[in-house]
Amino acid sequence: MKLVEYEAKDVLKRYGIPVPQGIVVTSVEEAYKAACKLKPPFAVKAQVPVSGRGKAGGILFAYSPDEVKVIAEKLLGMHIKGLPVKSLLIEEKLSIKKELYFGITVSRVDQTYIMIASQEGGVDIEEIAERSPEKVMTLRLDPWLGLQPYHARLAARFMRYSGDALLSLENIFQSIYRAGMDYDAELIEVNPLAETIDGNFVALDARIVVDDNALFRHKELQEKYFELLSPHEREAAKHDLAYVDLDGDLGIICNGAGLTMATIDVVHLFGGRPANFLDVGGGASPERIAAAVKMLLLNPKVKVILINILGGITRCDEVAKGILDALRSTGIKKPLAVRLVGTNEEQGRRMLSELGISVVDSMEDAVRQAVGMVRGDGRDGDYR
Amino acid sequence: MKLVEYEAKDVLKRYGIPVPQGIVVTSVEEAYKAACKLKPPFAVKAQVPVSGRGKAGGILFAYSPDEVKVIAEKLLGMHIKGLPVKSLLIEEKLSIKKELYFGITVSRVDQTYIMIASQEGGVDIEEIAERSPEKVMTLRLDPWLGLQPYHARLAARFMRYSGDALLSLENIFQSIYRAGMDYDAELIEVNPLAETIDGNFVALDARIVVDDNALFRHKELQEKYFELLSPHEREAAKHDLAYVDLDGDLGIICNGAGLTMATIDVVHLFGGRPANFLDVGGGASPERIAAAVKMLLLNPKVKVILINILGGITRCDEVAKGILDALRSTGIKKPLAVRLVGTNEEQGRRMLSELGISVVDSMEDAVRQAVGMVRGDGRDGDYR
Amino acid sequence: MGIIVNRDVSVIVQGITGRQGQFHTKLMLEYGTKIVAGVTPGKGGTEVHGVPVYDTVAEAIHEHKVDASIIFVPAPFAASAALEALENGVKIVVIITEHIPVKDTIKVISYAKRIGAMIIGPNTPGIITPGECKIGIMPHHIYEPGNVGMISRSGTLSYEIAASLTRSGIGQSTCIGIGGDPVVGMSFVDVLRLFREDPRTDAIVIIGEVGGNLEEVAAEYIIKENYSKPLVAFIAGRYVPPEKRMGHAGAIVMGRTGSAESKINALKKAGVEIAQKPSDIAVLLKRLIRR
Amino acid sequence: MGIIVNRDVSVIVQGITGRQGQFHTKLMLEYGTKIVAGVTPGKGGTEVHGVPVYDTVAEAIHEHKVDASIIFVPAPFAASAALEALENGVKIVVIITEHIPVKDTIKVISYAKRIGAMIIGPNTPGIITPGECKIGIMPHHIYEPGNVGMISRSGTLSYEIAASLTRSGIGQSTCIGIGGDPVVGMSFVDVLRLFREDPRTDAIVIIGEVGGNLEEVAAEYIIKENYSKPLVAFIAGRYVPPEKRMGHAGAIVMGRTGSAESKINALKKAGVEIAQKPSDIAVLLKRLIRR
Repeated sequence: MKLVEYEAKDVLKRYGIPVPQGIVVTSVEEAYKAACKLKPPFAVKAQVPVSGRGKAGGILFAYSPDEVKVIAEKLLGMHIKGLPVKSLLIEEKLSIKKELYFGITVSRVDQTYIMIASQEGGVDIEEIAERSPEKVMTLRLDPWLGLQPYHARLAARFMRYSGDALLSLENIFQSIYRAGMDYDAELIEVNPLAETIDGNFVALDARIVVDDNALFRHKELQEKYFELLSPHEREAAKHDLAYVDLDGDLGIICNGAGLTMATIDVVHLFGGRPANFLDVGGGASPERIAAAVKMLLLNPKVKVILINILGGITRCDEVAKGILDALRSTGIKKPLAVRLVGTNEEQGRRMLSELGISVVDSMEDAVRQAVGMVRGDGRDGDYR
Repeated sequence: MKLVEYEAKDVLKRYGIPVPQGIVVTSVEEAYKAACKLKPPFAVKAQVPVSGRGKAGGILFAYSPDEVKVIAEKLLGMHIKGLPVKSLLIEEKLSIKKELYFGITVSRVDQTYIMIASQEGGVDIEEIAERSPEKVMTLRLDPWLGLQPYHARLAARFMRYSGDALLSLENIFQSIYRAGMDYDAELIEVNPLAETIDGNFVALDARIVVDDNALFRHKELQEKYFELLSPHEREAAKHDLAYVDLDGDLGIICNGAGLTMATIDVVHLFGGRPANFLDVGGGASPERIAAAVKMLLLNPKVKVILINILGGITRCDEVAKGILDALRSTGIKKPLAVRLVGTNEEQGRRMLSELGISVVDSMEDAVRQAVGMVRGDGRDGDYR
Repeated sequence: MGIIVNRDVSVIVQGITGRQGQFHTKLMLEYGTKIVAGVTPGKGGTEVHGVPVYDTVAEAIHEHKVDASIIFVPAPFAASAALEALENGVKIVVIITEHIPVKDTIKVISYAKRIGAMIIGPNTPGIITPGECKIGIMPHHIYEPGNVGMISRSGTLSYEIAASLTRSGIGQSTCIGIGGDPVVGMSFVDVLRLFREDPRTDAIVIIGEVGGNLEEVAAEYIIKENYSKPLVAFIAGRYVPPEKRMGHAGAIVMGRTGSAESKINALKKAGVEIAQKPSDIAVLLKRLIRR
Repeated sequence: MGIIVNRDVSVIVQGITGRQGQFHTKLMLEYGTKIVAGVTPGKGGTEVHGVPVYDTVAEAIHEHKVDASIIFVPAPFAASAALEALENGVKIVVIITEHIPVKDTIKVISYAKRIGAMIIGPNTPGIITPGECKIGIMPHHIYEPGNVGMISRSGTLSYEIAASLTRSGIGQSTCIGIGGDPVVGMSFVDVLRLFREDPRTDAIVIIGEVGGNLEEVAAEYIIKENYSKPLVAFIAGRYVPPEKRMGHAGAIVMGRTGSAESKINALKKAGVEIAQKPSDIAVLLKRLIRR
């Protein structure tokens, strides 16, 4: 779960990390009033949880409350990477001497958290690391030791600070780490971490990505999590389904993320356009299957539904029951291409064939059939 | 720092561990009123931070508020192991099926925390361990892993519980551990941990000994710490001196705990009776030395002062300065036997001899001299 | 034979009394896996399909020789269950549980490395040496003993491919799911190393997916070590959008890293044959093994 | 020679810019100890008595070969300083600092054991091999090279006894303060084991005190291992009251455990000669070595 900027900064503030004076607003009038309370110049920043906001025109500067008003008018209602801008952060713009980067993230290869520090900030760390690898240091952290003060000092030294600045940075880095761990963050980064012309360090922007699997330890975030989802994703999450909107017309239901992705790939190979990613997960109950099928039946974008279930934990009879329940309860009929093998396979096939739904053995046969159904010309899809 | 029972129980409550209903009181009237609010029968318990309170008559039972009043009258003002009883805990006395023991403590030999669980509780764990070692289990804890749920379950199994009782105990043990770690406890023990006749587990008594060295992390306890000290100890603590009252008449000032103890031992061997343990610690400043000497000059019990300083970090000139300052500022004169060797030795000796205070080289000479001074017959102490 | 597990491995099931635990204990027993005990706190003294249940791993270990554990414990408690197995000397721990917070997983893996134990998963279907031993939840009827090793990040996709191999007459030495989470105990490299030394494995199938760079690291390893056995790979997720989590916590393309192209290119460079779709794998393998 | 430290050991001083750090760096340099660098966060780039100061141990290690560290860092930060030395590969860490919370000490010692490093202290005067190397704060003029090893829990008492040995013409191979805290990195047994193998040590003095049972454990070890070198012990605190902390966090008699009698009896049983007062030790040693 990605926190937006002002949420991330609220977390940092709670850990004593300096951030610019700022006010969150959701309307043009509020924006004007906020600017009146702050010292110019101002930064007006769209609050959407995506990276590359700045490049997409989501961060603008103003020198008067009136100018803030104009900018707010422009930003509110804008879409950035498909997400509507519903709130803005109006901040005092500081005079900056230097921009740095500091972050803690999970490293898959190292199987632990790593500290990332950069002598340069303000742009994506991947970009800096590619362009000037010598400006970026990473350090593996022993998860039982955590980020010790001396690790923080190493980062500050790498950034070429000494004396009191070193000790200030040590404190800030330790606080960032502590915030990250307390919030179960997969990623917490302050970028840019700015050194102001008067020698203070301030978090100008921050990202926190909370581990979705750890949300049960953060009840306050759990609610927000649902608010952030698209209507389809929210409906799916209610039923424990993993769902992602895609832009095609062929609805896809599979069990297992890898199989779902592979199915999407094969649909593409055979000339189809998937409408979604929908993984019912392991050991899905008839209710969960029914919810999945219902979602796609009710989605007008979806012309045909391809169901590709390979039973491991999932039982085929339960899958069949779920499909039948969804068809009955919605009363909607769409062409179905079903592939169903695994535990209690025969039983599942029998239940479906009683309703005239034929079941095939192979994933590729099902995909070919489904793509043909979308095309509606009586021919199956072709491998391209 | 030892918490008294009600303080320890307050901690347990904060961690969700069940304790009996109870009220702390400091007067007979309060005791009566408290009893009226609780259900009989009652336990009336003297709040002093010593073990063996029960045997010393500090815990009595009552069946009516009137009886509580009588008992409170008796207990308040009583002394237990030298400590005055200033407050009482009035508790509902529960019907008990079984008494158990659970504790976490520092093991010097294992160099880590250990979990101690016993199938029997209510008396000192050392006593149980000696009498019936098979009833007591200990388990070394990896300090980085801490007490995991499965360690707690092992203890519950050892106590012969299973099913829901096992899971209840798991929770309680984990909470005890967490409380102990959060409070930097050298020892946290619930004894007895009672199983009531209705199958619940309740902490009937609890001890928490907080690591004095960690008090800087527990500001709220730091104040209480000073309240618990005797007037002499408080005065000493103000000046960073380690002080313990003893019952003789020969005042002792040394640097280093081991040397102080050894000096006390040698004083005994030569027939003297030490009035105190007073360790000025390493690298004592003239101020600290002066405070130490002043304390003993002002203590009417002390007839003679023996100063045994072996300079390592401590500098002899600074020691001499401290002694002279104390003599000047109090204007009190008591016979002094001084042994002073180490860093800046000559300088220190010179400063003292200018005031007619002779300094000897050997610890045993100083002790002999001091013991002779107390006796006042012109002869030195004898080795017995 | 095969790697890691064989017919002599004694297994405990942690979380044996849950729905999944019971169901798969039955299936593993039917497959011939030596399940000697189960563990569920609070259920000690009961039995599941004839397997005695204990409250703690320590008690199970006291009564039985134990080589491996399979964990079905719910996510909030799974990491501690794994530590319990590890601290009690179990050297192979298969964590089926999904949705374990990565912070917990990281601690478990770090501890396992310290004491020299092996973690498979989390979020894995487990491991199977067909015909000998299954410590996992895979539908075992689709596997046949043979000479091809398989390493996969995803569960059902690996079943899909195993089934297609078996249908094509290609049996498997050992199939291992390393797990779909961002951080897992064994990497492709760890398993490739074991397969290299396994006399019964003649070729290896790598089933990767978008997210992370374990596949790229595997490619580097293959080049550096001049890996001697033929390899075929399939990478799922070529057509998924970036910055979206695809079910698996591990399957997410972030910025430049984690894309299917990057993985496919790296593996190609290392001489690994790339399958376009799952059914191609058997075709490619036949060609390679015949050579 | 002697144990643990000799003239070739390169040392860093953590907390070198503090009052104690500066003072003792000077004394150690005068004694001939090879102090190659100091570390104080925020003071990097300065010098103390000609010794370069760094902000981090990593930087010091980068510039110098380092075998040991001596720590003068204040108690709240001392444990982390020790971890810094350990994580950077320093294998001998002498922690002078007193009043470190025991919870912190325990973690440091556990980590040191895991990576095979040695912690001396905390709350120790350090270690000296007279005439060669001193990593500590003891007044070194009282020591003379010789053939008696010394292990002590307390600082000044060990100076008292060292001085009395030197006055009696008995030199020392190595004198080590294991520290006055309840939990310390090296035990009497750990040091006895090293002295047994040291050809330059012919007899050993054990200076114990009330509190804990390290002395009793040492006695058991002496019996079990049939310890071959003569031993003399002095135990301080025979006349201190129970349940009162005697300055040292470690010196406290709790219930039945930790009393001087218990220790003296155990050591006597193990054949260790017991000195009644510090000055007796030299007398007893002369008798034993002459034999």
